[in-house]
Amino acid sequence: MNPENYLYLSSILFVIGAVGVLVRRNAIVVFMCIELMLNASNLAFVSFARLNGNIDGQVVAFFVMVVAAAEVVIGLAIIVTIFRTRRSASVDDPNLLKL
Amino acid sequence: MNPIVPILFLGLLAFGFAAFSILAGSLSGPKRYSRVKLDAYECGIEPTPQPIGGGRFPVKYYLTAMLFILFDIEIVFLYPWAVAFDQLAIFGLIEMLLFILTLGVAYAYVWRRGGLEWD
Amino acid sequence: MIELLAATPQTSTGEAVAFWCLAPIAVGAAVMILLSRKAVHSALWMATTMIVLAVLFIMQGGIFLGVVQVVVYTGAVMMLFLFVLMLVGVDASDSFVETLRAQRVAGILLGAGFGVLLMAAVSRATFPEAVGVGAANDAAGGHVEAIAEAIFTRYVFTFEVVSIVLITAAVGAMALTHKERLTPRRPQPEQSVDRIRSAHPTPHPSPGVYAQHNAVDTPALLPDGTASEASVPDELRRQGTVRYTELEAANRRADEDGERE
Amino acid sequence: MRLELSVTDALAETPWWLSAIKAVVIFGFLVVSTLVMIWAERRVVARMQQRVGPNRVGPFGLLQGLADGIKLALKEDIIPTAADKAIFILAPIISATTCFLAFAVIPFGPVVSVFGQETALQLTDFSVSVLYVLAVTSVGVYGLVLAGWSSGSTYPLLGGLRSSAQVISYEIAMGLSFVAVFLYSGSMSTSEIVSSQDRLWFAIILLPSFLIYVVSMVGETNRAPFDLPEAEGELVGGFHTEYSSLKFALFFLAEYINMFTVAALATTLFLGGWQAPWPLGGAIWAGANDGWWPVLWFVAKLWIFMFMFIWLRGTLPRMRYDQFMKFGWKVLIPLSLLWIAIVATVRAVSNEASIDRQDILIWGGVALAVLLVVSIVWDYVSGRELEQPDDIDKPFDPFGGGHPVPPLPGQQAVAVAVVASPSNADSEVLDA
Repeated sequence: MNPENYLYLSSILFVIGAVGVLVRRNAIVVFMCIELMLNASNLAFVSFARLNGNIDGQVVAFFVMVVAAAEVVIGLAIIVTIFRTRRSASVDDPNLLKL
Repeated sequence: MNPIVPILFLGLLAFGFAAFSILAGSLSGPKRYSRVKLDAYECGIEPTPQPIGGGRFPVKYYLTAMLFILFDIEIVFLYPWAVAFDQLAIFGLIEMLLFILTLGVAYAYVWRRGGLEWD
Repeated sequence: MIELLAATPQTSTGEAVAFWCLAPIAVGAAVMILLSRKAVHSALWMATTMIVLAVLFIMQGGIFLGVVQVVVYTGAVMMLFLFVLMLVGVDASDSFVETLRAQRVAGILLGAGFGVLLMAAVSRATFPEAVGVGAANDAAGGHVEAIAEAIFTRYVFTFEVVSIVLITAAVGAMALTHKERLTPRRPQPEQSVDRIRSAHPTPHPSPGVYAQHNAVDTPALLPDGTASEASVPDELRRQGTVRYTELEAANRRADEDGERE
Repeated sequence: MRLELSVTDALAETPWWLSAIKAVVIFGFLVVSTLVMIWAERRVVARMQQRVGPNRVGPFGLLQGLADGIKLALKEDIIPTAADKAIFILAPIISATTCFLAFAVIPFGPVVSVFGQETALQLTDFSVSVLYVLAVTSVGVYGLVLAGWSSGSTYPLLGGLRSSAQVISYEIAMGLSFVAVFLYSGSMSTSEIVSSQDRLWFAIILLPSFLIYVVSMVGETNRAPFDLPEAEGELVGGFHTEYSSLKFALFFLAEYINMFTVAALATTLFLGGWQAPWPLGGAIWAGANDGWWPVLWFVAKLWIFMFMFIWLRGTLPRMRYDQFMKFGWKVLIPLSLLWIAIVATVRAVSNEASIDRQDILIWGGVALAVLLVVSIVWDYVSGRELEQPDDIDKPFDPFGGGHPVPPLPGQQAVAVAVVASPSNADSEVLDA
């Protein structure tokens, strides 16, 4: 089996995440699709680390994971604030947050 | 790859046991339907139909989960540092103390603002 | 060209079998994230994709990264998603009115085109012989030591910046969601003294006395048939979800019309 | 005759069928231990309350666990209408599967020859096995949250959220208490941690880490003083209110096996895993750490922790939710971070300037003594008197605040004239 298949798998997952962001309306599900895209890029990093034989790929994937976790914290805080003020977590209402 | 395979054996065994017992549970045992029995259990009185969470949003769970992520990341950084401590020596020590201190600032801020209080 | 073909790197058959089992599961779970109606279902499909990806990392030699993916991502980030979903978005189902005309079809087409472009690029690129991470590991004396040595010597600056990113995440989350307490928090002994001193130390009359139901939101009826206010928790009264009898509801509407004139 | 193969090589050479047998043996060991634990807990708690406990089913009531299992199997399996059927069934499966997985990396004994094949008494081991256990427990929390949510009504939802918030809070303290162990053992694989403890157990040199771990162990499994979310008085049954028949039995099983997992982790990381206790291993009996004996030491230590769980449940009252969450966040975490910093600095200094441990301990002791003396002098100098209850000097008023109250210690009971007319009884008596 050619190790490049991992790269094809990661690009398919990335595309599914991108389509999810475009199609879904619930803000939390859109946010999950962004996480899926980040995971797909992590898979690509690890595959490159294996192809080139040095460990930096895995370390970068490690940092991507950490920063994505911090990003989820803030993203969900914003969604929670929108829900508390507007009672709906749909994607069309964030413009109501503007004062 | 092969240290992972034995875990698969135990996992399949446990999953099989759990799935079998759920199947057995639903087959064995009486089947007497009654509408009241299928209502939610609220200490014996009739359940009050309420929106889940009653509209009020207890934000304390979100803050706890958020802090859990923060400290989980700190743990995941501490483990490789602790394992390779002897190679990293003093430079690694100062680095990690700085990391713990900076995260201590975040922890102190949340503590001071009352994010840790449960009422 | 021949040199390229001859040198296509091959991996062990065990890994090939595992890959061809796991890849369809990952893609299937990812598609199910998009298709599932309830948000908590798509969160669970997301957790399955992450665990399958963790196994793929482990197969590629990244044991530490695979386990960290399960601990940090599936264990903590997805837990935060589930907490917020359970308290917020469970019933916020999708509204089917599309603000943009034919947004769904356009989104899918755009995604498919981008995918074809991406995979063409991957197939055109030539990759070195898959050496695997073993050499780098042994140089530093073990897998975890190699990652530690990389993080704490070559990526020192990134490591310190990560702690600052985490501070901003904590401060941001606190600023957005934390509500200061308006009234001072009264400790337990003080509350019990106030309750004894209040005119009503005993609990409220239980709902449903003489009423048809004994649910919490059904007020007890006084001997003259009117509902007794004290028997319903004031939170329900504030929400207005108290189930009055028809007679009682009619009287209340009559009183309100009376007040309005 | 210590076999010369190291654990990792022995494990690498183990044929697949031997691993399968090991997995079945571990599964059987856990299920049987759960049945014995159910019986032991009810008997010991009964003995603590001066009663007998189950002794009808089988000799000394030993089959009580089995009887409970069969009873639960024969009960009707109810799925409430408001429940989300798919996840309602999935939650117990997640809980019951993940609790077994953590035992894959726990070492029961050294390298031993089984059926003529040399293998370690351990299912598997890799370089990040303790982090793997942490990963499995954090996936196990899904079972709690999903059970709470999928039951439909708000009581189980809040019960599930509360117990999972508690589990994740104590998981941090548990994770931080491992760091000092990795610092000393230099690796995360359980077999190396056990072999690095052959001279000195980590519970002795890293006592604060051990104490923090023991406390977070109880908090992590929702047991004893920290079991408010499942308390009868609170949210009825917490997240498993709506479960019946064997699904409830699976949650029951998962809770007990989680207790075994955290206890096994404590023995492996802090009490020297399968190694014989100090006098036995080295001096008196050379063969104590070879062959099959170590399994006996391991199970003995495991059951010491199990008795501790039972003892806590038998004696301590239940803490309020905000009290033990405050304890988890504001006491355990800063303490363990501080302890990690101290251990790291001491080790780095002793590695660098080659001062051996004696001097550091002496200097540490002197510093503590000075601190103690200063605090005593400070108390004496500032002359803080005992707080006096403020209303001790007021005259005794039997109807304090409109409710008859006995006199406080140190107050005299004033003889009160019996008042005839009830109407102005309060005002008259107050003036007297």
